[in-house]
Formats: sequence, structure tokens, C-alpha cells
Amino acid sequence: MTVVESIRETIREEMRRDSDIFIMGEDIGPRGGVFLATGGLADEFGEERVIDTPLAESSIAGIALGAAVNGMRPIAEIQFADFVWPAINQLVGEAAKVRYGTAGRKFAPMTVRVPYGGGVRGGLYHSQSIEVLFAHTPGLKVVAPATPYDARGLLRSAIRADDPVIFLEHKRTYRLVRGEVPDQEYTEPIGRADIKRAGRDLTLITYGLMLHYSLQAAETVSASDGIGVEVIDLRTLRPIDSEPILESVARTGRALIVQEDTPAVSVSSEISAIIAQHAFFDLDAPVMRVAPPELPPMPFTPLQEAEFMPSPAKIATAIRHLSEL
Amino acid sequence: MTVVESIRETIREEMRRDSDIFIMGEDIGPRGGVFLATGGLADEFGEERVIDTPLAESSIAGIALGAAVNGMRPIAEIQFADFVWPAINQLVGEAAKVRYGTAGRKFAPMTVRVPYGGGVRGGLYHSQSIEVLFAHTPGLKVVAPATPYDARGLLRSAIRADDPVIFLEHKRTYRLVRGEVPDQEYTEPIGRADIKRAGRDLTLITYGLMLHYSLQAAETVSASDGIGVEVIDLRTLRPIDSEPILESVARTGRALIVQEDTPAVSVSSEISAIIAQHAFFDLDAPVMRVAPPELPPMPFTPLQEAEFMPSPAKIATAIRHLSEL
Amino acid sequence: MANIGADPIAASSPGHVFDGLLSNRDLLQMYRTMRLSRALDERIWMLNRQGKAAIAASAQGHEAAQAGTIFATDPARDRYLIYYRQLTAMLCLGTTPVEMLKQFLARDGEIMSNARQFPLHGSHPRVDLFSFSNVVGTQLPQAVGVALADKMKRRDAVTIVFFGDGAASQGDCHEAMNFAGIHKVPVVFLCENNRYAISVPLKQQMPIESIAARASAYNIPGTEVDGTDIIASYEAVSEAVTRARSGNGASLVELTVERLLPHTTDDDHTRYRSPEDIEQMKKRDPLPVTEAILRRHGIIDDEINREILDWARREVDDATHIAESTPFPPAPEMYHGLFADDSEEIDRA
Amino acid sequence: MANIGADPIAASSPGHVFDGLLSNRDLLQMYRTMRLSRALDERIWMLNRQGKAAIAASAQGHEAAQAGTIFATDPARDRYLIYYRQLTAMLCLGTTPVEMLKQFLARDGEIMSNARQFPLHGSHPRVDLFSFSNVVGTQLPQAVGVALADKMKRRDAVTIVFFGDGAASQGDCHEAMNFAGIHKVPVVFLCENNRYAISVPLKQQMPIESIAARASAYNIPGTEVDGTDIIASYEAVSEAVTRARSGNGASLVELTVERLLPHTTDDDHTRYRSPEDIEQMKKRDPLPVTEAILRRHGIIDDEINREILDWARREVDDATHIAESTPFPPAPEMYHGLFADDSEEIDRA
Ligand SMILES: Cc1ncc(C[n+]2csc(CCOP(=O)(O)OP(=O)(O)O)c2C)c(N)n1
Ligand SMILES: Cc1ncc(C[n+]2csc(CCOP(=O)(O)OP(=O)(O)O)c2C)c(N)n1
Ligand SMILES: [Mg+2]
Ligand SMILES: [Mg+2]
Repeated sequence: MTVVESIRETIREEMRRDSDIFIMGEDIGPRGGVFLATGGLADEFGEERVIDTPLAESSIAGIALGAAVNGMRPIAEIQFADFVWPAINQLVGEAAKVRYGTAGRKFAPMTVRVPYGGGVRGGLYHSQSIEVLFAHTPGLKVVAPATPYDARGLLRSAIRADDPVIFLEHKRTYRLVRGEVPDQEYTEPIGRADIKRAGRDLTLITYGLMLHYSLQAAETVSASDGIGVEVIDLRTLRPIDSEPILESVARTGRALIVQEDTPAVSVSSEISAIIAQHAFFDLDAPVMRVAPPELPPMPFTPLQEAEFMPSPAKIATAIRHLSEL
Repeated sequence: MTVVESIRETIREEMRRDSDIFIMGEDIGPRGGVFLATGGLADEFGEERVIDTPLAESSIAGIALGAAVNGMRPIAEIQFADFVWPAINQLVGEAAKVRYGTAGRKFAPMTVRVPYGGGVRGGLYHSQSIEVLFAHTPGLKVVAPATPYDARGLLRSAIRADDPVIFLEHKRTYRLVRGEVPDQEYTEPIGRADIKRAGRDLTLITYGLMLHYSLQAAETVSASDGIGVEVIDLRTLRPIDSEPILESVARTGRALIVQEDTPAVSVSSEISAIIAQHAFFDLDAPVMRVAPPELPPMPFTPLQEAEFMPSPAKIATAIRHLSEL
Repeated sequence: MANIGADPIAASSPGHVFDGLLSNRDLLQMYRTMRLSRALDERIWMLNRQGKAAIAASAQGHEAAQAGTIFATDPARDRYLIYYRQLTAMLCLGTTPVEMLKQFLARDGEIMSNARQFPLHGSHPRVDLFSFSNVVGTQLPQAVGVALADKMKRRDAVTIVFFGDGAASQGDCHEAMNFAGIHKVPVVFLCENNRYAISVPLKQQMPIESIAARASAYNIPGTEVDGTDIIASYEAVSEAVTRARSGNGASLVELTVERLLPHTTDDDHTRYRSPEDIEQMKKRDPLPVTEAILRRHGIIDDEINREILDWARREVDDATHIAESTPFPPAPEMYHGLFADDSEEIDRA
Repeated sequence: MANIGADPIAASSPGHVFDGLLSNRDLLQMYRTMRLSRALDERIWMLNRQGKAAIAASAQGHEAAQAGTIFATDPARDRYLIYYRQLTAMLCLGTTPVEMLKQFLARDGEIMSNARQFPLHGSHPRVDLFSFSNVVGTQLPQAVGVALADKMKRRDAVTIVFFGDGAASQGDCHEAMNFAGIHKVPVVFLCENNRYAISVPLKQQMPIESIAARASAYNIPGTEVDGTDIIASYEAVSEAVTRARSGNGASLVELTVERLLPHTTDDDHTRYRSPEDIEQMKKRDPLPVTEAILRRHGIIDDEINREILDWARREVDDATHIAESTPFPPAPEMYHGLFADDSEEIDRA
């Protein structure tokens, strides 16, 4: 099953289970969403539970928030992450603070699905990574699965959570990444990283599409240089699960963080800070990062998009470099 | 002269110098701004160059952007940082990418003044620190002066810059902080940190109001424990000036980052990451941070606001702790 | 006050054909609450001047509009998204003076947010009411979402969302009214137009005179009413509420009022309001206007009015005493309630 | 084509009293450009199907509206904020087929952003035109700012900002029109209403039929015109431009058109458009409509029309050849031009 199929089927099952769940967004109805993540749902659940909204992201978020505090469990789709900016006020300014600001009396069980990421010839406005602000904001949970299995388990947890969850779906993984997904119902806990590959020599921390590129790179360097890379998939960007990272670095003494987002003041900065504070005496080498240049993500023209994106080859090079320090 | 006076006089002088400069925002006209940062300017320059706008931050930013690309040098005021969220789309989504996205043909010489920060009994919506997303975004420059001298020199540079500058003014420093400001015209370069206090034992990196709390703490520990703290004022949050930080850490072997913003995925994370990567072999101890808890900044009620804010005492404790590691 | 009949009257003030069900008692109750609101409002301003209340926005001038509005709704089933200028509405909804003062003094047990937020922000223990933030305009799409949920669940509840003329300039106002118009959700957009957004006068906020005139852009009814007239306000809101309750969707009601005091205790409106403007607006103080209506209907006389004024002052004095003798919430309390699962530990500062 | 007179005629199509100055030659020029646009549009779609163009949004159905609009403006002094569906407008503004194809093929020397952006995004080397982003609606406040600058500097320039029916739902649309109404800036809000925002039909986007009807909320004139009628479009825009030029401020012109193809090459509109809807809309293809007008005025006959069609195909064939044989921009070029001061080195990936 692909990532997008697993998301669609999870939404379908949850909507069958709980009539308080409804979905809203642009083109999610008869069109089935521009990525078909909601394909067929309008037919099954009708237009009252599958609402095609006007082109207005702030109200998509604000209306979902209002419905959530009044007993519903909305799943809002922002068509592309690049268009989440108009909704920031309602998500970061409002939704994140509802429970805290009412001393626990009101709360917002809402899930905001945000397809993000590049390597899809999306240019400056269909390629963005937008996790930084959400991952910084107290009151939000931010999930970024990379496999069909994790997407399904984490989306279930997100939909059932009683607080707002920003659910990040990497567009490039939608159809590219396939994987086994058990039929029986299961959930994956929000806030838990997952070791996707064991290794003794170096700890690589990543998420999203970069997980797959990193796993490729890990195979390459293990074959070519016999370097054992432990690959940790963050899966949740807020709260960050530091235990497995620190535990792994304690064993390997080397940490490499790989992300698609630009590096300055980002998730990779925080991982590095956590390691530099809590695993300092375990480190044998500097904490290194693989990330794009400090430019707006990302040029439309192919040679430049390729230059911009981290690749398995670039990651492998960084691994070799770090293991020699 | 206070910080707010130095800002007001700088705007006045620049507007006298260059007729392309105009200011816009809520209540900046006859009211003179809610902090009086634009007091008297409407009288001097008239309502065509001092525009009281409707209550609509997205259009404040978008209109300033449009005017900037058409030859003007707008200075837009967002009344409180907590209300910048509706403008994110026009600032981060649009303004930051104008020059890059037109291959250099169009550009936006605009300054966006954003009063931010807490310790002013502002509660959850008049206390926020909002620098993270701006500091993360390629195409923006982000300035956060802490003294009247720096505010004046950096605001001049911001207004004269040919690219968008987010100019962060800490509300608590407005009247609290006084300092000498030369009469003759001068500028301070954007992108340069400044060593505000020399010290041999520990490097403290900070900005904004926390600079002043950190300097107090530095005096305390030097008197009480003879610890020599070097205090670096970032002044610019994008691009971050790493040289003086690395150079200082190379001498002290210890780094403490102090910020008012919540720590996860923040400016302090990036400083820590820079040190962990480029000064690793100089470090004698973990890179530590002083920052508030991971809660929405910040409770209105006084005991909780005090608990939330880093204080000179908390900073002094952290300095002592780190210098014993 | 046994001498006041409770039987409905055909109340009428010049220019109004009143066909509602306001009884003498209702009108008296409204008036008493307005007097209480005014007395409390004046006390709060004083507490700020004494350095005890960090900040306050005054409801003075908005009292009739708010009383008329709340009395046209049903607190037992309706929902309210308020903003900071709604002291009178809060009192009409049964909030006590002590509860209000604890907000301004940020004391322990404050009902809306346990003093984490500014006064009038948070939610209410007895009424379905909230104001999540100080960010002007955000409540409008939220209200539409609240009403959408009720529509989906076929619940008999109307959502009243309050906003000022300033909020009408926000993109969120457009998006909210547009969606409400499309989906016919049971919401009443209640604009208290006091002609100023802090210092910005209406003519610099919008190129038209009336916000209600925009209702047609969203295919909803819009009415502009004199918000100093408590009966007119009551009637206009009643109609909108009835419309929403009977499944006919949203309405926009604009109540024109005066902001008798500066924007907040931090403001000085002589910087931007002309002496004439200030003089003129005082003539539209809703309290004397309402007092006159009640006198005309023989609901109050000098004696009763004095009783009411004395009662209001006593209430406020007692409440001030209680609130001031209440401690601040302890610091550690702030570490709780960020998430449903409180076990997710927040590291101490 | 020497057999075509250039002298002005009283052009008229059913229902229009034409008092503009469109000459035969103008009409012919418009029609030729529309034919070129259509041929180029079809070629671009084909290049996408061949895997050579990553994405394309088609102007098919919008040609008359765009030609009529551009001919009512003055490219030498006016300013244009466009969006992605404006191939015809770009050609009317003098952009060549090669320049357009390089955008869709992301080739070196692409004029708008050197292929950093999607087609039709960036700016123009010869016309003051830009489209900074794909974020629908953002251009509206930006256009107001552009026009505000011209007003401040007393420059004789009108800003035309194009947007779709979908963009009208954005808060930015409200904020932009409100400010434009207050400050009377020289801007024309030009809505190409094709009744769909991707798959969302008008009735789910707004509770009213016409976007122009909202103009009154901003105290600006609003007109709705059949955008398949090139003369009507020209007239409506001329009036708005004249108004702006003479210092009377903003206008909203809504041109109703059809989107003849799916939203983009990634879309399949049979998922959400009924066969009847698709059949109906084809009847409003502006090309046959315009051809008929020109034939009626004796501006073209079969022979001239064939010449035009052949010319358009040749132009597109030649352009395709040139564009396809142009290389992609080299990778290192991406590291330049983030800031005025390019010396601020960007570390290589
Ligand atoms: C988004 C946003 N921008 C600015 C502010 C600062 N501010 C607080 S109240 C106010 C004026 C509101 O005016 P109006 O909506 O008319 O309400 P009124 O105070 O007049 O009752 C402003 C600008 C804010 N709270 N939120
Ligand atoms: C803010 C934003 N949200 C969503 C999108 C995705 N999107 C691109 S075009 C479009 C529909 C636009 O419809 P309309 O404005 O009517 O223009 P049309 O394509 O019909 O000409 C959408 C939803 C976007 N580009 N920007
Ligand atoms: Mg007002
Ligand atoms: Mg459309």
C-alpha cells in the first residue's frame, strides 16, 4: 500500500467509526483532493461530512477550530504546505493556546493535514517545508510519518487526540513509498521516534522523505566502507523524542542529522542542541548536518532542484566524512 | 535616550532625508503608535506619509510590499508581535522570495517593525516572541537590537537596505533601557554580533531584553564567584554572525545561550548547533541554555509571569552550574 | 420593588413598534445590570489608576447594546464568542462582580482562564462562552465553526459572535461571513460599532458608513440599529436569533454605540478625538437614555433609581473587598493543562 | 493583409453601443493574438503529455477577456499583476512564444525568473508586470501597494491586478479592496470568473452570483461583463482604466468566462464537472465568437482566417524548436541573487 492510500483508508475507517469526524478543505470533495487523499469519501459520507471549502485557508483553520471546540473532530486539509501561511494565525496564534488559555475547559481535537516537501518539480511554491514554526509552538503536536505503516498508525492517533495535531505528509512519499500495513486496527504513539535501522558506528537522525534517502545511503556506506549507520526516524517533530537519540549517540559517539528543510533555526538545530547538551560527553566528533543551502526552497528548473535537494549520494559523503573525524 | 526615543528619532531623520520613506500601521498617526514610537510624525510629515491603516495585518504587509517593489521604502508597524501571524503569508511567503523569485529584477526595500517580548504583564497575547520563523526564512534579514545605540544604527541600516528587514523591538526595553546615542549620523551593520562584555571563563550568547539580564548576572557571578563571563549580543538573528561566537568559545571552552523565547526549535537551538559543529573540539562542557518552560508565553498573573521569564538570578545560577561542569 | 408589575407591556420608545415580550421586570433587570456594569466599570478603571489592575477596556457606552443583545438570546442553549469590551454582556449572562474583578486583578480562581489571560479571555464555567485570544477578528471564523457543528448535529443552539468595527477590516471577517452565507449556519454577527479602532476613525477604516451594508455581499440580512436604544437593540437581535433558530442561517446586526472612555486604561483619546467629538458622544450615553425609557414606562421613579444606584455601589464595594483579599494563583499551577494528557511533563523553568 | 482598412469603425456586437477607438487593425491584432495563444496553449498541453513540461494551466476560454483587457491598458506606463492563467495577456503584452515556452520547459534565460519559478511567475523584462507567487490572493494587497506608490508619487500609471473567482474568497481580497476604496488608489481589480476554483463550483465558493456585486461594500464601481465578448470586455476595462487614470480610484471588473480545459495538466475535470456542464461551456469558446465578430465586420474572410491559423502554427512550431534546443539553467546559477549584496555568500549544498 502507498502512503497516500494508507492515509485515505485511515480517514475512511475513522469516519466510519466516529460520526463526529468530518473533513474539510479545498477540492477534497468530488475531486477527491489534488492528491486523491480523500478520493471516494464524498460519495461515502456525503457533502455534510466532506466539505469543499472556499479558497480561504485562514477560515479553513478557524472554522475547524470552532467546530472542534464544539464537539466535532474535524480533519482539515491544507492543499499544499506552501499555502498554510494564511492559516498560521488560527493554528499557531489560536488553536495551540485554546486549552491552556481556558485553563483546560475548552480544547480542540482537530487534525490539520499538510502535504509538504519537494523533489516534485514544485518550484518555490509547491515544495516548501513548513515544520519549523509548528515544531516550535507549545500546545501543538507535529507528526511527520515517512512510511504507510507509520502514516496509518499516527494518523489514527492524531484524529483521536484531544488536542490539535499538525499532520505533515511528504508529497514525494505519497506514491513513491510502499509498505506493508496490517489489516487489524493499530495506532502508533505520537511523540515516539523509531529506529529504522540499527548500526554501531554513527547515529543518523532524520524524518520524512529524507528517511528513505538516508536508508539508501546507509546501505551504500555499509557495503562500500563497512560503516554501520543507525537510522532514527523522528516521526514526531513536537514533542521531540530525545531518549532514543541520546541512547544511540551514547553507543555510536557520532551524530549526523539529515533534513530537507533549510538548516538555520530548524528541527535539525534542535536535535543538535539536545545532543550538545545531553550527550556531550559521549560525543567523539562534532554534530554534523546534511541540509539544503540557505535559499528559498526550491528552484523549479531540474538541475537546480537536484542541486538543492539532499540526495543519498550527498548523505553518504557526509557519513564517510563524519566517521573519519 | 531610551530605546523608543531612539527609534522615533531615527525614523524622523530618515523620513526627512528620503521622501520615498513612508510609515504605515495601526494607530501610528495622531495617536503616535501605542508605544509612541511614531509620536509627532503625523504632524511633521502629514497623513500621506504617515498612514493609519485599517485593522488588517495581512494587507499592512502586502501593501507595504507592493509599495516597496514600486520604488518606495515603507516602514510598516505591526502593533504587537502577537498580531504578526495574519501577516506571515505576505512576509514569509511573499516578501522573502521577491528578489530570488524574479531572478533579481524586483526587490522589496521594506522594514517591518515588530514590538515583541514579555515581562510586561501582557498575558498570552501581548508577550510573544515571534522570531523563530523569520530567523529561519531565507530572503529575510532579522534584527533585534537591545540598546538605544544599536537600535538607532541598525534601524538606519534596515531602512536603507534594499531587501526586507524584520526589525524586532523588545517592548520591555522601550523605556527601561537608556543609553548614549551620538548626534552625528551613524549606522550599525546588519549581520554583526557585538561583544557587550569581555570575559575569560564562559561565553554567554543572547539578544533582546535578555542581554540586560545577562549583563546583570555576569556582574553578579564575577563579584560572587570571580567567574569571567563574555557576553555576546547577537543583534541580528538572520543571518547569525557565528565568527565572534566561535572565536569566543575557542577561548572560554564553555557556552551558555540565554533567550526569552521557548527553547524547542529556536534561535538558541541554532547557536548551539553552530557551536556543536564548528567549535566542538574547543568545548570543555555541554552547550547549555537558559530559556522559559515549553508553555505558551506567558501567563498574565504576576507570580506565573515571573516564574516564566528568565531572570538575572536564574541566569547566574546557570552560569555557576556550567562553570563547574 | 414589589411595586413593579411583571406583566408584559407593549413597550415603545419613539420610533419603535415593539412586539417582543419584554416585561417590565425584564427592562428593570436590564437597567439594573447596566447600572451595575457602569459602577463596576468605573471601579475597575480606578483600580488600574491605583496600580492594582494591569489593564482594562471599558464597556461604558456599550451597555444598552450588550444588555439588549443578551436578553434576546437564551444563555441556557446559545453560545457566545465575546471580546474584551463586554463587561455588561458578562454580567447579563450571570457572571458576578467578584468573578469579574478577579479577572482584572488576576487573582486565584479567576473563572475564565485562572488569570492566565487578560480579563474577559478564556471561557465560562456556566455559559457556553469563550474568547480565546486578543487577536482581533479571529473569533469570527471560530464562531462559524461552532455554529456549523450545531447545524451538523441538529442542535438547537444559536451562536452570537461579538466584534467591533475594527475587526470588520480583517480578512477573517470576510472569510467567516462568506462561509456562513454559503452554509447558512445559525450565527449572529454582532458588531458593536463605536466608530473607532483605538484611534483610527471609521472613515480611515472603511470607505462606507455602515458595516451592515456589507451583509448583501454574503447574502445575509444586515441591520444597523442605534445601540444606545436598548429596545431597538433587543428587537434587532431577537429577529436575527429567531432567524438562526428557525434554520434560516446567519445575520449581521450592527449596533452603533459610543466608546465613552479611551480605548483602554493605556490610552488617552484626547490625542486623537476632537473636543467636539468627545462632547457629542457623551450625549449618547446609554444609561440616561435607558433610565428615561424606564421612567416613561413608569418602571422606575427617583426612589427606585436611587435604590438601584446604591445597590450597585454596594455590590461593587463588597466584590472589590473579596477580590482584593484573594491571593494570586501560585506559580506552579502554570505548569498544568497544556494537553489532555497532563502526564506529558513540562520541564520547570 | 493589405486589404484590411485601419480606419476606426463604429464596431458593435449585439447589445453593445461601442464608443471606443478600436480600429479594424486593433480587432485583427487581438484576434491574431488569441489564435496564437490558443495554438501555443495546445502545444504546451501536448508538451506536458510528452513529459517535457512539468505543469501547465491553460488560458483556453479566457482569451477574449485577456485580449480585451490588455488592449484597454497602456503597457508603456501601466502595471500588471497577473496570475498563472494568463498566456493570452502575456502575448498581448508582447511576450514572444519562445519566451513563453522557455517558461514551461524551464530553460536557460527564461525571462520571468530564469526558471526558478513556475510558468508565468516572476517579472517581465519589458513590461512592469509581476507575479511573485502561486499563493492565490496575495497579489491583491500587493497591487494596492503598487498603486498607492504611484498615487503618492503622482505618477500617471494604472495598476491592473488579475485574479480568479477563487481568489475572491481570500481575506486578502477583502483587505485589499477595502484599503483601495478608502485611499482611492489607481487600481483595476480584474476578476476572470470561470465559475470554478479547481473543482469547487461558484455556489460552494460564495452565496451570491456575482463578485462584482461586492464592489459596493468598498464604495467602488463594479461591473460584470461577458468575458467571451472581446468588445464588451474592452469597453468595461477601458472605463475602469480611465477612471483610475483620472484620479477617481479603484474599480472592480468581473469578466465571466469558461475554463475550457481542466484546472491544470494535473487535473481531470470529468471527476467533478457534469457532461452537460462541459457541453454547455464549449458553446462559450471565445475564439469562434470573436471570429464571427470579425467576419461580421468584414475584417476577416476565410482566406485571411486561414492565413492567421497557418501563421500561428508556424510561430508555435518555430518557437518549440528553439525552446526545446535551449539547455536548462546550470545548477550554480541558483546561488545568486538572494540579496542586493550578492557577496553574502550562500554555502553550497
Ligand atoms: C489582529 C490584531 N491587531 C491589532 C490589535 C491591537 N488592538 C487591540 S483592540 C484594537 C482596536 C479594535 O477596534 P474595534 O474592533 O473597533 O473594537 P473596539 O475596541 O472599538 O470595541 C486594536 C488595533 C489586536 N488586538 N489584534
Ligand atoms: C492560497 C492558496 N490556496 C490554494 C492554492 C491551490 N490552488 C491553485 S489554483 C486554485 C484555484 C484558483 O481558482 P481561481 O482563483 O478561480 O482561478 P482559476 O484557476 O479558476 O483561473 C487553488 C485552490 C493556491 N495556489 N493558493
Ligand atoms: Mg471600535
Ligand atoms: Mg476560477
